[in-house]
Amino acid sequence: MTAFEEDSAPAPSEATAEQLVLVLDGFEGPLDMLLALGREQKVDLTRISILQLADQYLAFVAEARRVRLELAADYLVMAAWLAYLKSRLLVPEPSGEEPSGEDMAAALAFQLQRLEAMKEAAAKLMARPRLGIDLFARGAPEDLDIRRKSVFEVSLYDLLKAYGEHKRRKDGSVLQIAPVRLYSIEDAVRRLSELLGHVPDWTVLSSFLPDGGTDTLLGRSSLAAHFVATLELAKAGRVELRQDGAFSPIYVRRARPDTEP
Amino acid sequence: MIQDVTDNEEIEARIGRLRLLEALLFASADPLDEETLAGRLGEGADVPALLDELRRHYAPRGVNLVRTGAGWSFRTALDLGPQLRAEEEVSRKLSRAAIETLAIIAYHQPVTRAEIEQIRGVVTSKGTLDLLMEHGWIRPGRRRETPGRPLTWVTTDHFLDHFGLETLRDLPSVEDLRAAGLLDSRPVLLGLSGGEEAPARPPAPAEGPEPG
Amino acid sequence: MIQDVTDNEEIEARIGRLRLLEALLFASADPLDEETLAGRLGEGADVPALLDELRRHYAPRGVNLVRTGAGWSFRTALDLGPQLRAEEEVSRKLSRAAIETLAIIAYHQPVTRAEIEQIRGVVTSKGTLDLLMEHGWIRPGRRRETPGRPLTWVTTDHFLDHFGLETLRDLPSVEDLRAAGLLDSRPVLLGLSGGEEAPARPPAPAEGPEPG
Repeated sequence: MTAFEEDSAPAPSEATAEQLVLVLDGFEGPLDMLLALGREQKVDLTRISILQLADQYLAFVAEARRVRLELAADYLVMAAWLAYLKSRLLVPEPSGEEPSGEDMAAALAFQLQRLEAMKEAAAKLMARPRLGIDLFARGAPEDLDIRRKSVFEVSLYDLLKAYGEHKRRKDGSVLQIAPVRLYSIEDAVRRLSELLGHVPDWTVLSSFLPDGGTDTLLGRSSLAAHFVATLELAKAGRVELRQDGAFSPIYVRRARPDTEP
Repeated sequence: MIQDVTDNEEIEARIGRLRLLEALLFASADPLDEETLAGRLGEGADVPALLDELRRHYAPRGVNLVRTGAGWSFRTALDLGPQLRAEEEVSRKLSRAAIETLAIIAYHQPVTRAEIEQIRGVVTSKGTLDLLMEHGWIRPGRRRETPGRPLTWVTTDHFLDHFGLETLRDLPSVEDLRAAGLLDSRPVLLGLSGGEEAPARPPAPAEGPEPG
Repeated sequence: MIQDVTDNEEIEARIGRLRLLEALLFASADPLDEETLAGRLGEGADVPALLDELRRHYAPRGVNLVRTGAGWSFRTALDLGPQLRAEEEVSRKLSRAAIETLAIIAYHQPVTRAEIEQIRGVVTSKGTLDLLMEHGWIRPGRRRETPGRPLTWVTTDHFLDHFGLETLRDLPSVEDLRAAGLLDSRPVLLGLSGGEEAPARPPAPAEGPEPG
């Protein structure tokens, strides 16, 4: 029945991507969106063009970026994966242990088929005559306890719910936020101001740090606090900073009157 | 019985109304009065006649259509009462305290009464454990080898049976409960742990600033 | 229908059992299995034959005797649904996520949460499993004997009752799906969910460089 679709779906157009951005809320994640895109190709999912699908999806992400739409991380992960898949499909396969581009495409196609199958199954399931909607049970059951399984009506759900509620109550009541010891910027400014009085020339910033190293939370916070403190002091014109390159040590010295901005 | 029928169409309409009446009375939680029924059956329905036909149809059966003060409803036949209620034991709702106690025993077993009270933060009323034991959900376990040698409580096979569990290991863990939404997770303070995960880094220069 | 009757006494006994069976099924809102019914009807009752007779008697009426995997129960006739629904409260509409999750559990059971997430390609939001469990449609099954011993989820008898299914084999298209290999819940190459059992991802370029 798809034989008539001579010209298969057009190349990813901006219109499609725009539409997708508009209805983004309607999707249950990136796989769901890929499935919707796949259906647009109007072919059986087993014969779908994964390459074309990847292009459509990447166009959507580009469009979302253009309109500065914040995409959830899993949409971006999918985009990255599809870009990778595309490159694997387009360039000759390197011989290695990695799955081939075709394998990856087939795996994606399978996932789409499986998801579509479940969506169709869900629709069929919900279309069945349902108790309380299409047919009804006795409205006033008589308390005869015919099953005799238990005198008490307690379901596993009740039991688990009770434990969950208990747990939540208990966790809530003992929640204590441990005091966090962090080095404050104010302390760092004070400390640096004092120490700088003793330092004549360029000195590496890390040498100003208090003992204890930077491998503890306090240590790391003191590193951060001291760095921010030097920026504060530099802004106030009290120190000068120097760094010879990215990630190289930062040097600090007292501001000279003649170099003040 | 069906005297005023003139043609097949009318018979069909009457049967349709009888079926709807039957279903309405069956599905309703409360007795229905004739006015309500007339509203549901629509124009042209002779409700008293239909009710009478239905009542007579059910009269010899195990279920009867009866009229009470409030209206009409199906009830099981009076004469079957003794057979239906042969093992009558009205089902009761278990109290919240009992469910919670049972849950704690299930998750923390073997557990002593004092421990249950400590976990729940309230005194366990005398009847609660008795009730759970009477019902066959819990039984005494081994005594704890601590001062006073208190009795511990454990769940029974009947407990597993009742709740459709094969083994105790199939009880969802706290993590499972949280994932299923049965436990709202409280806010987690991230990044405040110690330095274990700090990347290896050359130690900070040890030499202090040379005083000038 | 009543071929093996030899005398009046036997006819009476049979009618008595039919009435009791009718009353038992009528009294209960939940399905009753044949074992329970046999226990109540006593020795010598051919429960399947009695059920069949009752089912045929009710077939043209407004209330039918139906069989699901959960057992036998009286339900209003399907064709009357629209007329009855008018007054019923509109049932809470289920989210797409909940419906899909239910279908996946029904078709893939026993299935872990990570597998559900694999199939849907998204994390299961909190409350979805909770909601399905609250409806009484799913329950925890056995733990999977794989690393981490994850909990599995399965459907309940009430699920069968609600959707009018005799067995899980009667799920729509289940055999076709199985034949097509689409009921394979194993993770595939593309690991898109955050589930614990997620397979090693292909060398995704999205991964940041290792710190260090």
